[in-house]
Amino acid sequence: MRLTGYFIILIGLAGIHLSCTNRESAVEKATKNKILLFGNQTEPQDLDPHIVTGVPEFQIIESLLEGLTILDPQNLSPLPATASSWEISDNGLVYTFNIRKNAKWSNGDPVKASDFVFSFQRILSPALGSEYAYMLYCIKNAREFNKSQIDDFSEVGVKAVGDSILQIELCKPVPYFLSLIAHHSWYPVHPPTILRFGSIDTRGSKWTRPENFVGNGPFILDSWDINKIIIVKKSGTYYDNESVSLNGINFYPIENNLTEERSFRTGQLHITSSCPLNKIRWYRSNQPQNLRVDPYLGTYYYLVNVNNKPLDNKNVRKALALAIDREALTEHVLEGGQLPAASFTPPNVAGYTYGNALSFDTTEARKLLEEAGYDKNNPFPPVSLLYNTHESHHTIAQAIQQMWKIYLGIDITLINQEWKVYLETTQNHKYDLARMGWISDYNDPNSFLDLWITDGGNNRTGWSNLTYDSLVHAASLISDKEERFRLFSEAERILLDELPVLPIYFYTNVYLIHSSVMGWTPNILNNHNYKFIDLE
Amino acid sequence: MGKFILKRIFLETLPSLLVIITVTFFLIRLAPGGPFSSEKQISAEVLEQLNSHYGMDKPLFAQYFSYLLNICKGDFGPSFKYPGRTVTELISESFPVSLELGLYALIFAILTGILAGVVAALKPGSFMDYFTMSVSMAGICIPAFVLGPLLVLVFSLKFGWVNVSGWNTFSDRILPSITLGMMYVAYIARLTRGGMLETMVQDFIYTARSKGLSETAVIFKHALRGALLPVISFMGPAAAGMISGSFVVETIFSIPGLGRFFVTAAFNRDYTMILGTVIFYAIIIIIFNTLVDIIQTILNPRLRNY
Amino acid sequence: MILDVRNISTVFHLRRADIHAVKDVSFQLFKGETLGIVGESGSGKTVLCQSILGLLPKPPVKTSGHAYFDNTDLLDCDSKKLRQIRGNQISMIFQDPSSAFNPYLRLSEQLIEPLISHGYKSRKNALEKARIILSETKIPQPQKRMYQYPHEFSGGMLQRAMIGMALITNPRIVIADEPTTALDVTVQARILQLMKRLQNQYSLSIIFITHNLGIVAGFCDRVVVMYAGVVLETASTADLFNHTAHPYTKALIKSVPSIDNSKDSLYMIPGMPPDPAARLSGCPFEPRCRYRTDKCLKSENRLRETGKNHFTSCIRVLESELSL
Amino acid sequence: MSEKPQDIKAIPSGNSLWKEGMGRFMHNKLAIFGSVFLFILVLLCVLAPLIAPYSYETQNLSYGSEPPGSSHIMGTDPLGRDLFTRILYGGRVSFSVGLCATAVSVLVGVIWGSFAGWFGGKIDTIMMRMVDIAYAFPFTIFVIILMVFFERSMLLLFAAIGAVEWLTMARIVRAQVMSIKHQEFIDAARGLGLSTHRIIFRHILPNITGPVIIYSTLTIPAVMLLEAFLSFLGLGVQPPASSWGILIREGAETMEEYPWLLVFPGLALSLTLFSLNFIGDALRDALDPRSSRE
Repeated sequence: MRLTGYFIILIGLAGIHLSCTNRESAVEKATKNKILLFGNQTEPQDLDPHIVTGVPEFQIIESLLEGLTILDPQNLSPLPATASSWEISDNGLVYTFNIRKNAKWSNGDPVKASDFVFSFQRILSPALGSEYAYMLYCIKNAREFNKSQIDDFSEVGVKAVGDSILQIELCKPVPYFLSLIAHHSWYPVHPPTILRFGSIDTRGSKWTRPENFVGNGPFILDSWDINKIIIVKKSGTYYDNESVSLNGINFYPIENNLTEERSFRTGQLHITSSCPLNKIRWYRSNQPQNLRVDPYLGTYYYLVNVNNKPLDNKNVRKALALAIDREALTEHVLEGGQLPAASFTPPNVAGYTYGNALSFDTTEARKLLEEAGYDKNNPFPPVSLLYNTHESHHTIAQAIQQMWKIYLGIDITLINQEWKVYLETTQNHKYDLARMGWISDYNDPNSFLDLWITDGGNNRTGWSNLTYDSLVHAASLISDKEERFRLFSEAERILLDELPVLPIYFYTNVYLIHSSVMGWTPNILNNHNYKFIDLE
Repeated sequence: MGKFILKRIFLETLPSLLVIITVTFFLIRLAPGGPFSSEKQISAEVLEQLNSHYGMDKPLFAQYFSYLLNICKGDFGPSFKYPGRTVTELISESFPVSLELGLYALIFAILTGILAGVVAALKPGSFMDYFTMSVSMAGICIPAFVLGPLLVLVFSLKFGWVNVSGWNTFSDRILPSITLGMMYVAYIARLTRGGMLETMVQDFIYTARSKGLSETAVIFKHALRGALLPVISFMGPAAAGMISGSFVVETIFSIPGLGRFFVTAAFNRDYTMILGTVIFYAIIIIIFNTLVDIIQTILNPRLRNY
Repeated sequence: MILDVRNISTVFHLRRADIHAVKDVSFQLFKGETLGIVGESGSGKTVLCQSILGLLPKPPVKTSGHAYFDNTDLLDCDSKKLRQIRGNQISMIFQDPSSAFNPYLRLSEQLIEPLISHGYKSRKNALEKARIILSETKIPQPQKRMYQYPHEFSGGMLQRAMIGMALITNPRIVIADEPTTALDVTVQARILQLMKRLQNQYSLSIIFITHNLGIVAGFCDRVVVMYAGVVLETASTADLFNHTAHPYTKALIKSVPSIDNSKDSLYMIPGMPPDPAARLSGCPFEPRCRYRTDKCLKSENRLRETGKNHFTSCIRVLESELSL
Repeated sequence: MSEKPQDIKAIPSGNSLWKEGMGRFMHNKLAIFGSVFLFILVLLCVLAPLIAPYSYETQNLSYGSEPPGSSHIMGTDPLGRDLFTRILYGGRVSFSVGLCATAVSVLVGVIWGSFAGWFGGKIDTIMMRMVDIAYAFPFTIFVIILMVFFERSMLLLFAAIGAVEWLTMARIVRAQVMSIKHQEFIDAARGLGLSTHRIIFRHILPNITGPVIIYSTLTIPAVMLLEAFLSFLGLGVQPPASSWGILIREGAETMEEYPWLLVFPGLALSLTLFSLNFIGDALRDALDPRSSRE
């Protein structure tokens, strides 16, 4: 028994020793040194703006590099950044940017217009295999170059006139072009650094390592420990250094959202990337000032495979849509402040709002089902709902399964597949209904409506409607806002009448933020340039 | 002994590794969805470029042999998910963390497990027996993904003794190693107790007592050696499992270990990473199993005569 | 007198029943003497000696009575004191050598253990003493064989090592629990001869437990006859054989096969040894005794002297109704 | 021999080890408690459709995550489904998975281990290296592939779990067999000319029941929790059905806000484990010939 006695005394001692080391929380210390502690969800694939696609990568790159324009956190309108000013030709096809004189790279080199030409050529070069190259297809001949139909980059509508003038010629007018180029696919890279570690289109080169990275953003890359931490420090060469109040940012790749929330609660993080569903209710009642529920430019919907019986019948699709109690879902199940989706595009996308097309009407839904010929003696054939393995999809699918069972009396089976298997199944149209979500990259209805044009890359429903295609195509050619929005709403009316997709709710970005963080204004693109952030 | 180890390495380990690599290489190709399939549809040209960059466009057998060749050169290929990093780099940077965590957990599990097993075996059927056994069995029925957060709730959030997550100071090591080790405590305690009960009734225990040895000497010098045989053969794979990291513990405490890659590599269809981690784990398993066999022959001389 | 055992009784409290293995046994052991304890298997002779040394696990076993070993009572001194005596002053030799040694430890390690645990400081000297004791017990190349493992020894060799181990701390008493039963006859003789020589050399007193009367005759000075946990007769070896004072001893002697009387069938004691759980009154041998009368039923089988330090518990002999 | 056949029957058959073992098993209070508790639990789960107060899938969104109260004795989960009912239905899955997968792992592990241990030399090396290979196998990918190529069925679940769990059992059995192989009674059996098969199953296996029983009673809960990981991957149970493993995993997510979602399924699993271990201990004491000397 002596042994266990020693054991207990040992633990007691360790406990006392640890508890008496009282220290101010990490957040208080960091706030004093103006270092932002940022929960960044996962380990970034890479820090090369032309290769990465995810949000965690973008959050870091945004501090290291800066494009021609940045977005105003309040209204997401484009602000001058590396380009101090610009002129647009009358036909809206040619944009001329004046590069800021005092814009410098972190190694002191001045930022030249040719750097941008080099960068656009890099992301468009086929060998790099960039998944976001299509963002630049609005430039003349960019698509052809990227599909290696032409291989001389000089034919692409990008020209550097001297060191400080950059001219971009588009193949069609793009009203939202100035906010489009704030996307990281348009970011410049430092040509000498790229060429030091390989050719212009070498993928996965070592240039993004802390010791090699050269950027033109407000911060420089200080250290990168895999799955542990990424530290950026304030850059000395940034042209607008005075207005940058942060001294540095620590990015923590904490994958488990429960761990992230706990770290926040013990003062180890200023901001988290998300908030676990079940904690929202607690924060809403106990610490409302730390909880943020910002609208987010994205829609959660179910894909419908219009070729499979019985879903090929429009009435059936409509019945299914009307039998979903979206209020109950968002209020009781999700509790994340999400808005029930009565249309496909979220409200107020750059001023465009479609209005409510879908309501919760079970009698109408049952009537439609009967019209489609399904009732007691002709039972509804088996239909499956596919979703990928994730906590909230799991809950939502079961709730909707139950709603369709009670309100329409139909039984659907739920199939839960691992992420990549799920993607493969949807791409090969081997499903009846499938969960899908779309978060827009830029603030324009086009990003939502051009998804469903006939054999569009992301149109996995097999649905095709020529009038819809022509309307969306026409809207993309016109620069006048009212006319474009009229065409878009006409197209969305067709979409919501045919219902190849069943919109469920509009995303919200729910996260936790410490009261000492200033200037983190909410916006639907979740875009927060670190220049405007401060710590009290 | 040396001959035994050399024989084990050349005659047995290399063929096993070859079999593992071959089976895994072709098996992962069966899993649907490739490393590049993502939510946003990729254009055919881009996909084609990516495949050629990673040599995926060559016929499967050609890829297989070039992969084998590269391994002999020590190059395990670039990771698909983290283009800027090679597999060797990812493993070599995250393995030391898992090794350290695994060792702490191993020590914790062995000490607590054997102590609990011995204490329980001393007075079978007494309160002490059931108390130690139920506490050690808690490790089995409270899985890591419950025990971890529970410990955090008590020791970090309530008492504030240690951080919730991270891997910097020594105090960050305590909770994760207890969580990782706790499950094995149950196995070790139960097996030790079983072994002790069987050995304590042997004749040589009476001889030892008749020699005037103190009870603790009888237990730890004589009884324990025989009792630990089943435990040791269990410890081989268990230790290998702990050392190579655990996905659950590392995600709960956000520890930059290797365990995480075993599962995420599979989810990302990061072929080179899967192969890298499988080979790495195979080597660890074979090392530990060899170690266990050696320890068993040391402990049990009767096994030595083959 | 070196060991004085007074009315020891040991009870096993088991789930099914309480088993009285030893019932109120007393005997004395004199310096340099070899005392034989004889009885069929299950007569409690081994339990008796184990109780004296306190080797039986406490909870199920309860021992009462006294065992004075140079004025300390072994039965109620604290375990620390008892441990100093065990292996140092009194050591034991067990019956089956192959299972009495720890199969996982080298012989050398087990030999020097009694020395080390009783405060012998240097390991090197202890190993040297072990080598000497092994050579004395006639084990060839002790220096090499010492470092081998028990399973590499033959039964006889192991028993020699066992004896060596018992004597390494030159104890004053050695309790040998049927040391030769597991060995074949030729080795048996040599082992007994070796024990005799070592006894004289170290002036040991030996308690020799056996069921073989032949060995008793040739080796022991005095004998205690036990049956069903009770001592029936104590006498010097000569008195025991020549004028036996108990029917059971008489029957035992008759059942020893000897070459000279070539009667064809062997004499067998009728009946079965009693069930240890049954509480017996009167003489335990009564059910199987040829000379039993109802008097035997009531006898409280207390040992009383019938000749010069020759004791018996048979009432009929004591009241000289019976002469064997 | 003069005795007529029926006399042989008259002689009372020896108190066979099995009968004596069962006798001792009955005496062990805890083992009785364990087996009675398990029996009740299994009975409850089997009779779930009859006795469950609610259906395991009817949701009541407005009553999400209610604490245990009068209407729902064990509270409700976030979708407003009765937890007590889900534990009963979940028990059916978990018990079948636990018992069958463990049976597979014990069967294969014991046979594999004993043959490897018995033959030694080349055969042992080959068999043990195959075990090493199986250890290193990437289990997650294996499960995903299984899921895609075969229909989603419970058998598949057992196969997946069974294919992983028998490895350590084989190692333990091999070590035990090798240490027992040298004892006299095995040489005696060999002397009688018994076939290897007979020696292993009649003589060796009964003597290594200790670690085997202990390890298998511990495998059952481990297998139940492994099933939760497989269901998470989509291989195991499809919603709205569930199992203890899934309930515990979901309960762990909301440990602070709705503790009862974790406590009740956790309790079910731990009590099952404890009673299994009590039964395992009693069984080992009953079957182990050596301990009958007591």
